Amino acid sequence: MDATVASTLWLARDELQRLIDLLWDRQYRVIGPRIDSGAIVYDEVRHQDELPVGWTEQQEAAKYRLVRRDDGQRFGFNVGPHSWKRYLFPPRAVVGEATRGPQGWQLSDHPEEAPAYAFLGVRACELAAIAVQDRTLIHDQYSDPIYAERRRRALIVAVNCTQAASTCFCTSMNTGPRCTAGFDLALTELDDGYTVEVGSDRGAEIVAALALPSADAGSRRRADGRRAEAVNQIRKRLDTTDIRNLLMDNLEHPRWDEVAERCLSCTNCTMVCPTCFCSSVEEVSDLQGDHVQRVRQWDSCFSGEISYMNGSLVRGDIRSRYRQWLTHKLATWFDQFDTSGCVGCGRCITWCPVGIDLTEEVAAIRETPP
Amino acid sequence: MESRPTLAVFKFASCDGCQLTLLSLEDDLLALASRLHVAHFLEATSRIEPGPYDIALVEGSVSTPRDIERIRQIRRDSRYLITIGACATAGGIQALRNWADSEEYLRAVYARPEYIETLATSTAIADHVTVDFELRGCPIDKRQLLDVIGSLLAGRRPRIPNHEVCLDCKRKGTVCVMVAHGTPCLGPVTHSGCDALCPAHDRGCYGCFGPSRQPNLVSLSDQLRRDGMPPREIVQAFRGINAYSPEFRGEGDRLEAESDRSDEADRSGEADRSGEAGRSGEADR
Amino acid sequence: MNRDDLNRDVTNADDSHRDDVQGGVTTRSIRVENLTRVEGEGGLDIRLRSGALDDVKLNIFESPRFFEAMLRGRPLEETPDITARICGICPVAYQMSSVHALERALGVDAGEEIRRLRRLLYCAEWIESHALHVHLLHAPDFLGYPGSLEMSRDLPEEVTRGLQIRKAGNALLELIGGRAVHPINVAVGGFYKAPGRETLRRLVPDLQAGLRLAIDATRWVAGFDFPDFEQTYDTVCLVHPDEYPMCEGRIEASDGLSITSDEFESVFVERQVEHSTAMQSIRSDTGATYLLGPLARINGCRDRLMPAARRLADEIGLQTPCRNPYQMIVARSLEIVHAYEESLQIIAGYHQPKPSRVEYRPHAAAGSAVTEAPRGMLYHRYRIDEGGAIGEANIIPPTSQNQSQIERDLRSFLPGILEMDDDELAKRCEKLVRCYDPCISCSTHFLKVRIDRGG
Amino acid sequence: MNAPQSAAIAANPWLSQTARIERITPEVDLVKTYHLRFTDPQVQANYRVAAGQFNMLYVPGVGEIAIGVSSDLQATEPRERTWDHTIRLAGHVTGALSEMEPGEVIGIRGPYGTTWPLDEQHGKDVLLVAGGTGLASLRSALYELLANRERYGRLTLVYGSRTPETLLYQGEYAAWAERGLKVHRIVDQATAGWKGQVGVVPRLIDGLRTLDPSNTVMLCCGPEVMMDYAVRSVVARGMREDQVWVSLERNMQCAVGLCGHCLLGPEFICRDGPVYRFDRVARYLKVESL
Ligand SMILES: Cc1cc2nc3c(=O)[nH]c(=O)nc-3n(C[C@H](O)[C@H](O)[C@H](O)COP(=O)(O)OP(=O)(O)OC[C@H]3O[C@@H](n4cnc5c(N)ncnc54)[C@H](O)[C@@H]3O)c2cc1C
Ligand code: SF4
Ligand code: SF4
Ligand code: SF4
Repeated sequence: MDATVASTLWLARDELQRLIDLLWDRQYRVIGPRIDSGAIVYDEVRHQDELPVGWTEQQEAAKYRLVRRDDGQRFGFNVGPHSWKRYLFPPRAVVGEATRGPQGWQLSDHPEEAPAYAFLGVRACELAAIAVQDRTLIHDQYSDPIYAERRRRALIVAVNCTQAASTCFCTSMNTGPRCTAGFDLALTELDDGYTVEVGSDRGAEIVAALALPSADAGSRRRADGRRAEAVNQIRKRLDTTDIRNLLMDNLEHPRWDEVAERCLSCTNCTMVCPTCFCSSVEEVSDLQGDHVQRVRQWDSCFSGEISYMNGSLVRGDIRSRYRQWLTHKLATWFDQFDTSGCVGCGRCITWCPVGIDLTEEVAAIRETPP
Repeated sequence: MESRPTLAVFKFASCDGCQLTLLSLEDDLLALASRLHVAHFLEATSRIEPGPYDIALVEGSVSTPRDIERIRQIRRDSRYLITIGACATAGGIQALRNWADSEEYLRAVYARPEYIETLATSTAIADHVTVDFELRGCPIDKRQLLDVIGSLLAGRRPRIPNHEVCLDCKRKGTVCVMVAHGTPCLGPVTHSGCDALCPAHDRGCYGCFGPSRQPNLVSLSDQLRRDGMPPREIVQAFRGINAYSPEFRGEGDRLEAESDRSDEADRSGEADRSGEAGRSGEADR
Repeated sequence: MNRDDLNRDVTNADDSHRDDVQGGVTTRSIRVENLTRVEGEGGLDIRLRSGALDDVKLNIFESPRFFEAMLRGRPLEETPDITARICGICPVAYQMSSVHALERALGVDAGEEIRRLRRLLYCAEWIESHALHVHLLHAPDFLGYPGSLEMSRDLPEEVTRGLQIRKAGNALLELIGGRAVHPINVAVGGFYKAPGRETLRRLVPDLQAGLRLAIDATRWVAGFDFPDFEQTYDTVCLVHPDEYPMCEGRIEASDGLSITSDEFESVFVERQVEHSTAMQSIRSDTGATYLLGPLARINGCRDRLMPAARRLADEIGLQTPCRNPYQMIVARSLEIVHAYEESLQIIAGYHQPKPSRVEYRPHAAAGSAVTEAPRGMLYHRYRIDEGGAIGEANIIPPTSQNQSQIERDLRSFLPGILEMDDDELAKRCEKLVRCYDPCISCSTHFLKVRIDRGG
Repeated sequence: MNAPQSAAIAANPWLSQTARIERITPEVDLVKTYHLRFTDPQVQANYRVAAGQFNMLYVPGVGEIAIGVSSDLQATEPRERTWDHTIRLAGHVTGALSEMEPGEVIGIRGPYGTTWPLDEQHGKDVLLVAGGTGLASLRSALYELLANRERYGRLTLVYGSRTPETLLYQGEYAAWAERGLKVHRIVDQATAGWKGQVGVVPRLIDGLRTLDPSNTVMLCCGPEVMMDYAVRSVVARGMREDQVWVSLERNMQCAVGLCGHCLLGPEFICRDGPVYRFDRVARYLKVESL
């Protein structure tokens, strides 16, 4: 059939491999969910069997466990410790080079041949996260060139959630669980196959190449049912009413002291968060010092060094760092980028080694105005 | 006289691993040797020159009365004194003796303890003389060592990141062993430098780079306890390679005192309820 | 004389002599500081009375580190991490002896794949440790340089080759162990995470290049000028029917002794001597010293070297049993070649062990093991208590076993060179000691040569 | 196609130009002015900067730092001009710079940030308040005011420093005064020969006799505490916070709003600042460790 944006097609269960093959054939590096070291991470996928077939995860604050499902779903889980940020905004990238010559220093950028990624299995909250990063890293005047180019080339095959983890709160953030925009294709997994929604011309072109039939009404209904299950399972809430002012009016709330007693300032929450974007540049030179690379690495408002100035730290204690993180994420992000910095994926809750839950922190501040 | 800065390497109680790192610079070793004049490095050369030295790298901990004299002399002889490794910066694994009866220790190891002259303690170099820079690790990291030497050669104070192991771990994309496997890990309170090796090998960090800049040890202990680790084992986790660093020492001692108190309470509780049946000994473990 | 004087001596020999006349016998003391280019620091004490050799002692002024005591009460899983810290040059050896002894105690069989991966890791350490000694520490003795950094000015290619040989070994150590010094990947039962097959294969080109360099370097080393100095040795090493000795086998001596590690302590006794904090070993049955290390292994197991190493041994005309300690550098070089070859062989047939470590249930038990550290047989024995903590540990490193042998060599060496001046004499003694690649770090602190010359 | 497009995607914001150190003027102890010229004549000719903006100066292998431009931008044609940076030795990068000689090449990118709002102040009295090296960031503004002297009312500089010896640009004060700027100085610690005031900057402000609160604007640069007290002083004299501009400082890695280092509440100081009308940032400056 002639697929156009917004049409819904059908991909039989084992045809997924054809999609994967086609993407590789078109020189995409296909990245998708795989099991590694006891978690579902994002890595190269060449074969549909490498996906976490029949696995799911149990998540709660400071706890993540893989568990078996009783069916053969490939996408029967939510989000793991990785996010696509790892690929679009790599944790380590060379942003410039300097070489000492007879005329003194020669400076050059280090243009990368941006890889063309095809992301397989992007969730609704992750689509939202990518949209947030578009705003934080691409601007009219200055953009992150690495992000921008990788992003431009990336193809996105989203997957609708059919279940929710106890840490998910996308419904509070209006980011999910349904994939509504920002994808080239969006799948909903059923036992015998996938309904495929087309989100872009690029997506349409791919389904055309695969010659997918359109999805029948029954499959569509079943897909609706599956997606509704995800909505029903979401328990966690973050009350976002006037959240910007709530936080900014409570910068001296005693709750910051309490959370500082527990927070390790270990940076885990910011590393797993799909929207956090702080980075630092490190000079890496050979011993002679004649050749230098400027390496940009992920950094975090929880690292002390980030606020180093004039011999001391502006945010010298854990309290001020946690406050910086939460107020930036949930409040000042609105001032800067006209959006929340949080998409409700819940990663920071699961992967905080001491189980600090931002929704509880906000609720505590809301409950007890000073 | 040569104009290249002079380098001297000294060893105290240690395993040699950190100075070996210098010899393991491989590609950079000869380059380094051309920029520095190696004036004293027993492991590498028989040519031994008297001080003063521009840069002294000191490995090992102070554990005999003679060590104290030696380190003072080295301090007098050296412009920059850089300590390398957990032994030199925190007393090393051998600082475990600081909690033990060293007489008994001697008997455990040596058949004839009377021959051995030893301090009851193993302590960091900085406990005895002023140290210009401490490079952490058991062993130290090659790149960091190069960085330190490079900075000194350029006349700058070395600057080594002092965040937690977690930051490196997540940059690498390693799955958190604590959250995903329930494996106790000191990464959240340990100084960076190893590029988060242990979690990348599916095991918890045992703190060989010592405490990070502002470790929240109490919170980590609480979490480990919540995860089911008995307090006595947490104490031992802190009393490892960097046992005698002030931070790990403090938290280990605090927890130990706490569990001593609760054992005490348990015992008196037990006495009170001596008539009670069926109480399992499990809680004491 | 103050042995603490760190910075005074520019040469290895002390400039001052001391003449004492006591009861008609003249004792002349000459102090030589700093025996160098050995791992760790210690000293050598030579006393001459009325022109004749009176006593030779290898002095090891170690700051004791009490590893056996520290291990008591620690969970047994920590043992390989703790014992590694005994020595930064050969941590894998300590880890290997630890895990083998503990697994024997617990009745754990790690299985074939893990066994091979351990051998691979051990090969990497042999390369690293041997190449360090051959190229950076020992070769300068034969070519007249105070050290390899100085040697590199005249012989840059040879030194670079040595560094390259070592580098591939270090790369292998890092790949399997996580890092070259104090690897973090060795566990009781196996490895925390076993490297993938492809990851290991990526090293093959470097290892092949390393092998070629190691073969060249062995030819070069074999061409050194070796002093004529033949000794009789009772050599001891592990012997395995099919493989070059490493982790398994019986302990066999050249005089026919053959025992298991459980019998070790009844045959090899450790005694502490007054001048040293390290222990010395002799055989209780013969009362004699014995020799460990590369020469012992080559003498005993030359036919189990890998083919290229075996051919190379023939090509360079190595006579075995070899009784010249100066030729230990040749044995060491051949073992580098062997280790490279065996590494390539293991990688070629490698399958990632799954799981990477076998489960075990800690219980009260005891066990011992001997493995072949680069410097020779390394003995560990443990008693585990019910809770899985270490109740008792006994560790006997190769250098302390070789120590008495070194002294014996010196005793037969010295009479021939007493005519030499102190400087030269000290240098000669130091060179002989260096042949053994003594790893004083395993136990020690500060090495210096002191000569007491009578009349 | 989902990806947003932007005209600037291709440009690498990290890429610096090279500039040669033409001259180095030692100012006071630990402070020197580096007169830079781009090595590429085209870049040199096209470069434009306004008073209050800063550049990122890059010493390869050491690091990159934010430094305000302190040139007299009125003086000469851009082609001949040098871009001047007055720098206090503080640590790594500034230390490396202090070891450099004229002729050496460093990296420079910019200009970045907001400017002192001089055009909007025509007809007003302008009070410049500086502490320590902060005067460097006001120097360009000062010369611009003097060049257009007739457009402004009273021009006053209140400048405080640790000691008389560390007062910057001492050789220029006479000329400034001649051109119609009243210069008041104060030092924390007097040394021999100092006849002027001793104390802190706000004290000088309190002592200003001719402050017309309704028609004055204050431009202020110096340590945050000093600025805080300076504002309190003028507010006490009847000025409003929206008559005050301050220049703020934070660690900066990218200078273009991408790295997250310089955040102060909602502000990216590199992009939204460094020069702020005080009322915009007042509430954030009051919060400790924000
Ligand atoms: C907008 C702006 C304008 C400035 N103008 C001037 C000026 O005209 N003259 C002047 O002497 N100084 C100025 N500074 C301060 C100057 O940037 C710092 O003194 C300098 O970064 C110190 O670098 P360092 O490497 O020598 O110090 P280190 O102490 O070694 O600092 C290490 C790194 O931390 C960061 N850092 C440390 N202190 C500061 C700081 N105060 N501000 C920003 N980043 C810092 C830098 O990245 C620096 O490389 C300005 C700062 C800003 C933000
Ligand atoms: S703040 Fe937490 S829940 Fe929100 S997007 Fe980031 S990781 Fe997800
Ligand atoms: S909130 Fe949790 S994850 Fe984030 S820095 Fe604190 S302890 Fe680490
Ligand atoms: S993870 Fe921890 S124990 Fe492991 S190497 Fe790094 S600092 Fe050492």
